[in-house]
Amino acid sequence: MSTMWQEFSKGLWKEVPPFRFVLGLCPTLAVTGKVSSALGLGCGVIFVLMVSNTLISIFKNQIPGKIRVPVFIVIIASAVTIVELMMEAYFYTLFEVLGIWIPLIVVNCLILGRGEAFARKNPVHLSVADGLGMGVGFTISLSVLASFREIIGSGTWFGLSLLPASYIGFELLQSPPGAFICLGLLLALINLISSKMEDKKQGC
Amino acid sequence: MMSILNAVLVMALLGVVFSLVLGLAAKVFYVYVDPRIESIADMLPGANCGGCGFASCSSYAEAIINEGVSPTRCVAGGEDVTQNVCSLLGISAEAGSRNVAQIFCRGSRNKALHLFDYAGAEDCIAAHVVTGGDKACKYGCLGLGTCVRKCPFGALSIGNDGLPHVDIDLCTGCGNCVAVCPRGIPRLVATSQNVANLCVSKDAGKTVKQVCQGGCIACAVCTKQCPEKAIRMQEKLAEVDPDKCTGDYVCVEKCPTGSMQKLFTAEEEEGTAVEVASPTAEASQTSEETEQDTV
Amino acid sequence: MGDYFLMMISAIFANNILLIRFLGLCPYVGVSSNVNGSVGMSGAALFVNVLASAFTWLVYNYLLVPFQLEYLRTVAFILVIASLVQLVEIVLQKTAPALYRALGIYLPLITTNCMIFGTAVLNINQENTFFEAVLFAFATAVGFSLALLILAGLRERFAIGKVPTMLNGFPIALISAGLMGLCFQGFIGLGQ
Amino acid sequence: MSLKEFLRMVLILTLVTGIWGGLLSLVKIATQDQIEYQRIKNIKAPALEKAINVEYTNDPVKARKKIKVGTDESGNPIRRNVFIAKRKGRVVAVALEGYGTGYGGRLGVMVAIRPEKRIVDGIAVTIYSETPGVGTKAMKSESFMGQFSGKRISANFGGNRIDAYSGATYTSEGIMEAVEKATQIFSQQREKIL
Repeated sequence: MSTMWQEFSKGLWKEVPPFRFVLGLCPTLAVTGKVSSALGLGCGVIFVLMVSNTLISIFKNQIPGKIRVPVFIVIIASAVTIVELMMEAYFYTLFEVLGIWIPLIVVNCLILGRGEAFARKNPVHLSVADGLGMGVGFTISLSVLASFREIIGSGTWFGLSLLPASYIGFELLQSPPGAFICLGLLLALINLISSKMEDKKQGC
Repeated sequence: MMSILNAVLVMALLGVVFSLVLGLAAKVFYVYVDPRIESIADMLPGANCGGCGFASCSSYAEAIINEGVSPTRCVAGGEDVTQNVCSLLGISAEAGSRNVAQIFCRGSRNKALHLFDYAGAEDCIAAHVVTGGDKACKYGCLGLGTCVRKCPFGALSIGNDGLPHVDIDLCTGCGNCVAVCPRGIPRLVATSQNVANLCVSKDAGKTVKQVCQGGCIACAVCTKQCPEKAIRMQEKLAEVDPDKCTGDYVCVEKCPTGSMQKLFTAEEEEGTAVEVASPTAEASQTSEETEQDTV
Repeated sequence: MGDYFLMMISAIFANNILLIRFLGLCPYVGVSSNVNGSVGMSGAALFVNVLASAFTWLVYNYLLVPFQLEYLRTVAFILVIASLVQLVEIVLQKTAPALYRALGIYLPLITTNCMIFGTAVLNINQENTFFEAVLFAFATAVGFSLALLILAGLRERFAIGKVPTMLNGFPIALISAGLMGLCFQGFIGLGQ
Repeated sequence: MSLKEFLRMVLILTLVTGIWGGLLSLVKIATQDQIEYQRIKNIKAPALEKAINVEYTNDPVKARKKIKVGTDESGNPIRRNVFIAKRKGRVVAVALEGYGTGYGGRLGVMVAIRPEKRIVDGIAVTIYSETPGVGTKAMKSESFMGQFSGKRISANFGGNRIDAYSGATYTSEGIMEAVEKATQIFSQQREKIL
């Protein structure tokens, strides 16, 4: 149980994607204009990551090495299609907002990366924990970035106005180039915090 | 029902077609790859860290087989991997001599003539391109440590004399420093080699004498004194043929500037032993600090 | 003719696949640390992008649409792309060893390059004809190479300059990409 | 690679793709009604709300019917959605789309009809490619669009007096054409719709 917890929790800070591992950047930048869409895509990624990690881990010994990548990718693509159909049926507005980014979950390097690096070599229960941890970490990261962009960019959070109406949104952060700059600054902040934390450790 | 069948059939069709095409292509376009390459690639850690000097583990594996590169270069894998690869190749890990980097410049702070205090970017490539460095010698080491930063193994360090020094126990001979240096100061030398002319200046002897006390002035004394005739002059530099050299060190004794040096001996005459930094060095250091403060 | 030209300009600049559409970022950050690597990546991406767009267009319009299986698009496309990349790798190794050595290590990276898949999906969403699809794929890949090469040039400079430690590495690369994106956005008036 | 290994590879990839194809089609079948509902609702609901003026209590998108309105060149039936608004279980209005040709191309108009009175309840434009500021002005004009409400449905619907919106004659005619076509479909298929 404790190892499962370890595998789960490493996705939350120690190896949190996309900040620590710069993996799965494209959606990180594209859907973080609003917190609601970031959260929606994050849930999709959690589901796909769990399904793919579980199945890859179960069938790891049956799949011949030569067609490993095609088989993995078909499994991932199918899970993505399920998400796509479900979202279209039950969360249509979210589906419209996310658009092309739902099928693009399939090429999120994070998912194939976890399959190749973790699920292929570990038992099922650990792979599930790893998938869940990485997925949750990814979702949280996305939401944090989206919160910055939405609050500063348009003064709202989850569509609720947070700042007084006189606040004119800093629109750069809502535009594509602003996404790069915001992520860059956020990564710098994380670097700063990590190095400060290490300084403290040495001081003790 | 029909739609389920359609879906199954179409997807299965795609599966069959692609696996057939891939399978056939693998046969038709079969290229003989030494099976040892694949087994070595499997043994290597697969981290693609670049520590060996190759882009990926598989390209290193290829180089071991095809180009006869030493199998001892993988740092990430450590001893175990080296042992495994060596046993696969049927050679012992210790056998023969290996290549390590050596610094072919003796223009230390107190030997080389400095023209000005350099306070630009801390990078040899930048200094080489922009000002040509602070030394009067335009061939010598710039001493800004680009090779040190490039070394994946921490085998290089800048000594008090302002020159890089190689820790041959840590050096794997990966050649990263050789590739990065804009002046070709580090070179790979076999550990079996006895002596080397540690200067790369192609200037005439008179010029060299003016700009550096440690350089090769092309006096050709060594070529005449060498009993084996293992040294000859090439482009104003004495060059040692390691195959002919027997190691009686006549050249080292006779060299007027000390540019001809014994290699791989404990007493590194000048090297790290210089404790007191020369005034110029201090001046350049302080000027750097003030520059950083104002920026 | 003019329409095709505008489409290319728009795909290369105003709707640059990397900086405005955010597709293909992983290799963008990964291989852009030196110019040589990005030249190799650009070549491989250009080659595979055009091929993959052509193939996925054919599969979609002649296999999925007649059987009303449009919803299997994602699975079919990714299968096509993964197999195609592997096929290109095998064929190149035999027929053009020099090219293989130059592009080889970048090919596996391309399987999960969202640019390739994204271009294929965009072709379907925009209801492009076959010719338009190939042209669009070409222009997209050119835009990708352009952004990649410029950033690689910038990053080679950063390696020399004095960057604050907390910004070193990815943060500075991302911020400069953002500034580049602002410049590319200036071309928006051209594409319309 | 031996033949056995090769066959195994082909078999596994085929099995994987085939099984997933089947599974996905099951998911598709399970969700397709809901997806169709969502799609129609998303596209048509705003126009429906505008077109139906009488009060209703149900969800007209849910209570839709598909009716055959003709055949295309290759003989396949063309079907169209008819949305049915009810109050207390009684049908108060039906809405269906008619198409006409405006200045810029095809025009789609959602026409709501009150079946018991045989009059038009209201109309709303669904698709258009008219000139912004000219043709679109007609669509937004209350006085032009409002004229249709209350007009009787008869074989000769075109005989009703409708004033074209000045400056946007083609758009006005296109909208009139679309409304007329929709009422024709209603008249012909009245039994099937109700």
